[in-house]
Amino acid sequence: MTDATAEHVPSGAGQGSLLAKDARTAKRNAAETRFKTYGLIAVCIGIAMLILLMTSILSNGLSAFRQTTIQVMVELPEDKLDKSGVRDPEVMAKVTTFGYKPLLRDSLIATVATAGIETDLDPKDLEALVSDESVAQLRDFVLANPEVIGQTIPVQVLANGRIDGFFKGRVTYESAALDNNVSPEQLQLAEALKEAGLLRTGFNWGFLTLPDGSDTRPEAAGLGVAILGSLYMMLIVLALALPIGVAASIYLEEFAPQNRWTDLIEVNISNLAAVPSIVFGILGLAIFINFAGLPQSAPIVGGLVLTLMTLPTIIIATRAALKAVPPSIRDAALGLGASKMQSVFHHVLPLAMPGILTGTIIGLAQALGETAPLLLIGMVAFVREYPSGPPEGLFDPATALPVQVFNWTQRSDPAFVERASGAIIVLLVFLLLMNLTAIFLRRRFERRW
Amino acid sequence: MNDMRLTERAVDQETTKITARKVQVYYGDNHAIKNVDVDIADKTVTAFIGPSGCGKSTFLRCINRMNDTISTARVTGDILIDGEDIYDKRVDPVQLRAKVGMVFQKPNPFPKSIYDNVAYGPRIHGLSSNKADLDDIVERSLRRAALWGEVKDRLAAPGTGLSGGQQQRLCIARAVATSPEVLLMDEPCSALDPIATAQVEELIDELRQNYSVVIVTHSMQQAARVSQRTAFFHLGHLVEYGETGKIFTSPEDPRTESYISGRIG
Amino acid sequence: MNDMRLTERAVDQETTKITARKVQVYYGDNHAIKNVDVDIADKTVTAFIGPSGCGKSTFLRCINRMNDTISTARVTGDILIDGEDIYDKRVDPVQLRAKVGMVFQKPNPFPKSIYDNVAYGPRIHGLSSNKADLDDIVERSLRRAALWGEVKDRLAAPGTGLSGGQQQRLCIARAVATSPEVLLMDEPCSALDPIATAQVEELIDELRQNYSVVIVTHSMQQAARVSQRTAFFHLGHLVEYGETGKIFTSPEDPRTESYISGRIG
Amino acid sequence: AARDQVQIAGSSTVLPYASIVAEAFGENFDFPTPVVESGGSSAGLKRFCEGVGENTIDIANASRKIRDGEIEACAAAGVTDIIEVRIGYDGIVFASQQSGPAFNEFTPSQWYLALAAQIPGEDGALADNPNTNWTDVDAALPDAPILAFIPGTKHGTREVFEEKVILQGCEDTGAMERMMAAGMDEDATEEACMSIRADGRSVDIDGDYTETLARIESDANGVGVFGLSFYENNTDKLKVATMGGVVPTTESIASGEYPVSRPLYFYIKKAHIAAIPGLKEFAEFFVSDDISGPEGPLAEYGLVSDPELADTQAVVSDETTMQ
Amino acid sequence: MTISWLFLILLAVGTMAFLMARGRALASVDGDARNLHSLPIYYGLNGLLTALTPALALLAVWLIVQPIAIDASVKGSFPIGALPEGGTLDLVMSDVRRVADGLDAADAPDALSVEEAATLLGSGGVALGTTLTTEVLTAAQQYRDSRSTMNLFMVVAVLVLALIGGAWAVMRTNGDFRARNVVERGVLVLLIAAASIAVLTTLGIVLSMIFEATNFFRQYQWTDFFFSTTWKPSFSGRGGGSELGILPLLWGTLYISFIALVVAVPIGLFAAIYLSEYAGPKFRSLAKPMIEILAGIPTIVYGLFALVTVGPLLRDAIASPLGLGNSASSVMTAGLVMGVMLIPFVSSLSDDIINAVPQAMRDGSLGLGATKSETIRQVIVPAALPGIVGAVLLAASRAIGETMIVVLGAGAAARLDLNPFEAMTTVTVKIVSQLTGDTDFASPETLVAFALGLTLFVITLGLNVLALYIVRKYREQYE
Ligand SMILES: Nc1ncnc2c1ncn2[C@@H]1O[C@H](COP(=O)(O)OP(=O)(O)OP(=O)(O)O)[C@@H](O)[C@H]1O
Ligand SMILES: Nc1ncnc2c1ncn2[C@@H]1O[C@H](COP(=O)(O)OP(=O)(O)OP(=O)(O)O)[C@@H](O)[C@H]1O
Ligand SMILES: [Mg+2]
Ligand SMILES: [Mg+2]
Ligand SMILES: O=P([O-])([O-])[O-]
Repeated sequence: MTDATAEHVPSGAGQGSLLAKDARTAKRNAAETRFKTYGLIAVCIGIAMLILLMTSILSNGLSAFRQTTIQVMVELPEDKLDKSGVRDPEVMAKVTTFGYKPLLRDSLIATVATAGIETDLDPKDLEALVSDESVAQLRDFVLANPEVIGQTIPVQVLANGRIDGFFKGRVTYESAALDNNVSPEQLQLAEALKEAGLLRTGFNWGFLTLPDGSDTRPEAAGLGVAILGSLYMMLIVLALALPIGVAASIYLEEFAPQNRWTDLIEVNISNLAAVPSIVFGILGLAIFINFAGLPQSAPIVGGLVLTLMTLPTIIIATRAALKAVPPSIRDAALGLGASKMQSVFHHVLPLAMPGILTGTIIGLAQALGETAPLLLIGMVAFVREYPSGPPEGLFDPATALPVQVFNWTQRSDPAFVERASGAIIVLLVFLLLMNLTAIFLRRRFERRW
Repeated sequence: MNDMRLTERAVDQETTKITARKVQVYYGDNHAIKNVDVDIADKTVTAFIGPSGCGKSTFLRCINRMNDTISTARVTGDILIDGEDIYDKRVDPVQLRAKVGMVFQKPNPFPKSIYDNVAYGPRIHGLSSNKADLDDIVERSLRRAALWGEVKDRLAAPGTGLSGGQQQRLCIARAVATSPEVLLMDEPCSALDPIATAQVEELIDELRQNYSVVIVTHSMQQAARVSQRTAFFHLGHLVEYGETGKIFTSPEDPRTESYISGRIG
Repeated sequence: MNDMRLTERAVDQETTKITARKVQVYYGDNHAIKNVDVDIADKTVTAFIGPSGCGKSTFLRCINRMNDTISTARVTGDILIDGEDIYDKRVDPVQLRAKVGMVFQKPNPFPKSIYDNVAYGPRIHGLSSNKADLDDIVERSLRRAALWGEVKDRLAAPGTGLSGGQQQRLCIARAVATSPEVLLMDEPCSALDPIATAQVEELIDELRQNYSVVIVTHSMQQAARVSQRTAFFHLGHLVEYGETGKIFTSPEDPRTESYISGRIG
Repeated sequence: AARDQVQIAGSSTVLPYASIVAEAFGENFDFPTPVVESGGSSAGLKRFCEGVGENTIDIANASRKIRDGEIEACAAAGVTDIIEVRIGYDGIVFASQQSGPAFNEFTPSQWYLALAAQIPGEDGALADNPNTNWTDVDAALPDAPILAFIPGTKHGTREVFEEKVILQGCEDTGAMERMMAAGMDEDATEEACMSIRADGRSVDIDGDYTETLARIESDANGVGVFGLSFYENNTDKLKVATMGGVVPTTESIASGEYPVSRPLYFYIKKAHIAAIPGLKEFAEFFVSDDISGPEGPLAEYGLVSDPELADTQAVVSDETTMQ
Repeated sequence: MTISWLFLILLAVGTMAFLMARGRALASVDGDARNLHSLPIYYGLNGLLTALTPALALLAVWLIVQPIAIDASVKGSFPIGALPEGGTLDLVMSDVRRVADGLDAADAPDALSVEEAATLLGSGGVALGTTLTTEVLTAAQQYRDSRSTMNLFMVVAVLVLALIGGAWAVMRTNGDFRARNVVERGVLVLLIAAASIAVLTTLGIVLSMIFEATNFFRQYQWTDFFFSTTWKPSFSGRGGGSELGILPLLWGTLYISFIALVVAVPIGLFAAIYLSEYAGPKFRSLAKPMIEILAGIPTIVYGLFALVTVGPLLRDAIASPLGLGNSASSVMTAGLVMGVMLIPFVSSLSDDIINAVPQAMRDGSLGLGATKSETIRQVIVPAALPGIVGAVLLAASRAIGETMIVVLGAGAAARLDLNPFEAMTTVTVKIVSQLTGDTDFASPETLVAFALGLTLFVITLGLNVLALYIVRKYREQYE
């Protein structure tokens, strides 16, 4: 192709036919394909890992959203529950759950007999079919409706965790044979109850609304308090960390004089990200509880601690995004007589928005899933009272979703494993809902120039 | 330095708008502007000419302190506008830049709509009281920059999706929309065809009625057509400055002479 | 369309390098290039002229498929180089672009040193076997782009710290360093002073000995000086195409006529 | 506003019992359900000793007795009147995978020989523990490599394990005697006895029993150390071994027959009783026969009920502080 | 409630100041905004800020100081003799406060007798620690009195300040007033305040650790801490004998973080490149958030995944056959799993930064005949370097600070070993376990956590300085 007459004809880059690839092009193309494939593989690894983890979470946890209940005809004799007969709530409250226990047991025996089911289980084993929670349920119901005393009423009570597990496949006849807490006979009875229509498995609203239950009542443990606690904390984190983080980054990136001081601050902030999260708990305990006198176990303190923990992430992401905006954009605005503040807020910040939102997404994800710092400020706890509405509720004791996961994975009853996985699902849904706005906004702000 | 100092005797009947004294600019170690003294008159067009890399843009950016944004740049000497030292501590560069508008050498539209690009200046300076007013300013500015016809149907399209010359005119429209007292234009017609160039030159001439315009150009013809004064820069020195006619017909410095005579443009 | 099709008879003694047939380009709904047919000869300089926004850059970018990078751009029709359809599936745009180099309208130096900017192409194409070789290529390219003198002492300084015209020449140097067969230059002299312009024009003339050069320019004089063929674009149409002399002296289309006669440049 | 719920922190071993009681307390009283935190005995006592006042905890749970140093620190912060309440005992058991090798009987000596870092020879000179298989330790044991999952040093259980099993084994095998005979002083001997090998045959678990269980499930040869109540809840997955021939049950532990157990406590700030509603009621409820007695829910869950519960009840109702 | 009301009134005053200042500015130039120095909104904002900032600051200070002051005064007049046995004044105050709150329900709270008050509180569901005494009731009433007087003062003071501020701003307003500069200075102060929070946090962390760390070094030889290669804490209950060398922990930290980054950085970076440069917008907008979920999965899930799945897999498939050990928990397990968690830290942030590199850079390179991958490697990634390094640092930081995955994946054994299939542990894990562990809290075994934290802090500081230096050195700033 090349003309030999020319004085200098370098062996140019792209000579020869376009359709025939020379060796070098073929090599470069191969490199290109390889590079692109690496990228695709990387994305696929990410997604595959996600799918793998999600599958294991879902397969373990979806069953937490179903719950087995037993319908018992409960006889409520007046002589046991209100001897005086005046229905004075204070007097009636004197009968504790321990007083209700025999009632429920007798009613259960009667119910089984009425349904025509033969069983040679002794009363104690029979009673173990239902949750310990049911007596409390029953007592609350009676105290709220004193008129039912003396009647026999149908009550829907929670089945014991192992019976529940049997209908979810977690407990089998084989495992029950080895298990001190449930016997194959009990399982047989449960099956019979199911056939009789007295036992059914339905959607588990209680999982989302009930407070935590103690170690003996996995079937009654719910996420109500934890969801509220996490919600409160995330509101605080979002309301504080995002504006403070963005403001700090703007100052450091756009306004601060570039000197050793700002270098120090910059290094410091990246370093804060490497501080183990439990250290933020130490700090929170010292500042917010011991010094400022805020209450223990309260979402306000948790929120503040998580804010401090999230700040570095948001600042690092925001600064990187601000740095990436080309200076020519700033020049254009300044040249029109915009102040620095205006050029930043009108032009630079919108262009940096995708990065800021990514930082927020990742920061919030981290804050939502963090337990260690909450350990020291009293939020890794067993809390059964719901916090009240904001703002007062921010000062009431509460837990958080990751705390619930953490606590439940440590309990001995295997039924809590299922609950913990269910809590993780709730946490992820929570995270997804929280991030949806950010993801949507990020798509809107993304543009190339 | 043996530069010619023509400035002193050049200004008599006009008032001086911008005065520069002993201006030096360094980019790190690179001494880009060397000891420049110049007086730019009000209501005139001043052209800066000189070979590429001689410091025209640098000097232009000194006049509205855009060099402040380059961390390596360091400016010494005095520049006065209407007798006020613009490098004085009390001077707000923002106010200065509102007064001294600029069209950059490389078109840099905002990644926003064409309308918003032009409306941005009037908005931040509060030049319009309502939407109709603003529409009016935008249309007038685009018309003055000879762009209206091409973009009137796509005002909402992004300014970055325009052709090179269109972007350049958009930046001109954006700058005139704020009605600055001094307009610095760094090669405003470099990407324009002759007709558009003529229209922009017309605009410059019109602006001269009220404002002072400084224009950097490589086209000697253009300098001759639009400017009353011409300054010739060479390797950071202001070699010669005076009436445009005089500079082009009888330059005093041999360097000017040789630059002019190499005319090709 | 009633465009003149001068192309057919224009080419006889020379071999055709680039053939375009029924090329249409759309940016979303915006029909930017309308049914353009053109044959560009080998070892000639072809100038594209036309008012700003008429589609010169767009068409130029079609020739090395740079439009592929604009997500809204859509190209139809055929463009053949050496008889091969460059939009063919089997064609690798990378190989194409190595063969068809480009200097963009807005100088876009990499944020790297001046040396690395120029060495970038030779490096990726493996044009040098050792450091000395590469140094040689860099120096020769910078010399050809008339930039060597200004930057020889600061080769390690970032290319983005150059003046506008210097950046433009850097981009020219960068493009010639890879010795493409076809060189597309989008207003390569827009930011250059007359002397530098003359040097670049000399370069173009020299390149013509071996390669084919397509240059977009707004300066009719420049087109007349450097090109053998000229194509006049208007509103996306190729209005007239032929020998440069002919186009400038006796244009056939009234639009060409009026564009030429409005000569001001 | 003033705090109106009882605030408890401390031992993770006591946590399940405390939360069972808190739950029942909330159900049966008008007081709000107490908040129970875990985090470990020491962390709980540290919080406990931070001072008196509303933003400090009322009760600290502990799986060991409060130490003198801690009492001093408490006093320094103004926490002087402390009521100590012993709620019962925790048994520590040795269990392995249901389908794994037949680890059914252990003695302290076997554990000492299996896990000690160094074992003295006949002359009393220490040498690295050569045993790698349980049969090296005792031919009667199953043929399986030694792999023990024991509590990490952050757990109170570890201390009990070291003192009641390893040290005991050291004594039983006569290793202690030999070391003393070779001229080591008492402290050094104990130290040498209880130093656990670090070559991977003994794995420290810093997490909880659930982690031990998970590790055993993924390794059939593993033997783990568990709390009794944890084992009771997972009898379908674990099989327990006897220690010195005694089967661990609440009864055998209560009678003192089964050697590896420890008392569990909680500590109350007396000063808070007047200020925190429900604090005393909670404490009384906790030690009541209904709850902590041998038939109560705590015993059902695995707590070894205290034979001297009546004394404890008196301590609580009289608010008797420690001396 | 008063606070919320006060807040609303303040907001109203602020709005008024806004409108009046803006109106006055416009009036001063006869309604022609063009003659103003700044945009009208800046005059308004100046009014708003001048009215609200001092008032809100006062309110905040007042709200902090008032309870302390009232407590002190009520305490001062509480008869010491009336203290319950063993109680302290502080604790009685909580009863007083509870009673004071409960009395809200009464019609004439000041005239109640002890019995009436007790019934009222009982029916109102206010739980008391002890039975109500006259002293407590009197104190509660006194408490209520001073509280309401103080509240009144507060409302008046805050409102007056707001009005003065607003009025001053309005008075000051005229066409030449540099409202924008003033407002921007105000905003700048806010920005600086935000930046100082980050700095103060650092300060707080260092301070909260340095005190206890000093205590530690008083009880334990620093040379042993820094140079000993054994980590073997024992129980302080048994007295001494602990060996607390940081080296094995540091080694574990670096080793595990290194493996995690070896996994996360290439995968994350390639994913970012693929998403920003190759993937279509649809795929990208789906895949990016999906990968981000990986950052939100609680670490305990990763830990269990490592423990139950990855650990045994690595042991059976690699370690055992190669004779590299039989441990299911290993540095490799923890590192791999942690790497997965860190992928989104690298990928998402880098993706945004890469996306922000101007198209002209890509065009310049592609136009020279570079392939996309050459463009990416040689032009785009260097231009995006500061952001990418930031993302990697963030990932590294997370790796260093992570506990759960290490505990479950790598075990708790402190060991200096090169074999990646052996169990090891990290500084962070030991900080957590020593801090929450069952050792005496004044003993070196617990205090070592603070020394570990401080050392880790200094080391990561060093790494960050290094990173900053690298970025400075290789940064390529586009225009
Ligand atoms: N990225 C883009 N998106 C949308 N429209 C575009 C884009 N680039 C160019 N256009 C439009 O296409 C038309 C042709 O543009 P082109 O850049 O080819 O003009 P040109 O002839 O090079 O003009 P100039 O001389 O001003 O550079 C113009 O109307 C322009 O606004
Ligand atoms: N940001 C910068 N950093 C370092 N040096 C610079 C920078 N900008 C310009 N220079 C150098 O300063 C000198 C003057 O540059 P300037 O941009 O003022 O030239 P100019 O006269 O505008 O040239 P042109 O006509 O090519 O635009 C040149 O040598 C240039 O390389
Ligand atoms: Mg310039
Ligand atoms: Mg163009
Ligand atoms: O939590 P502990 O019971 O191990 O102290």
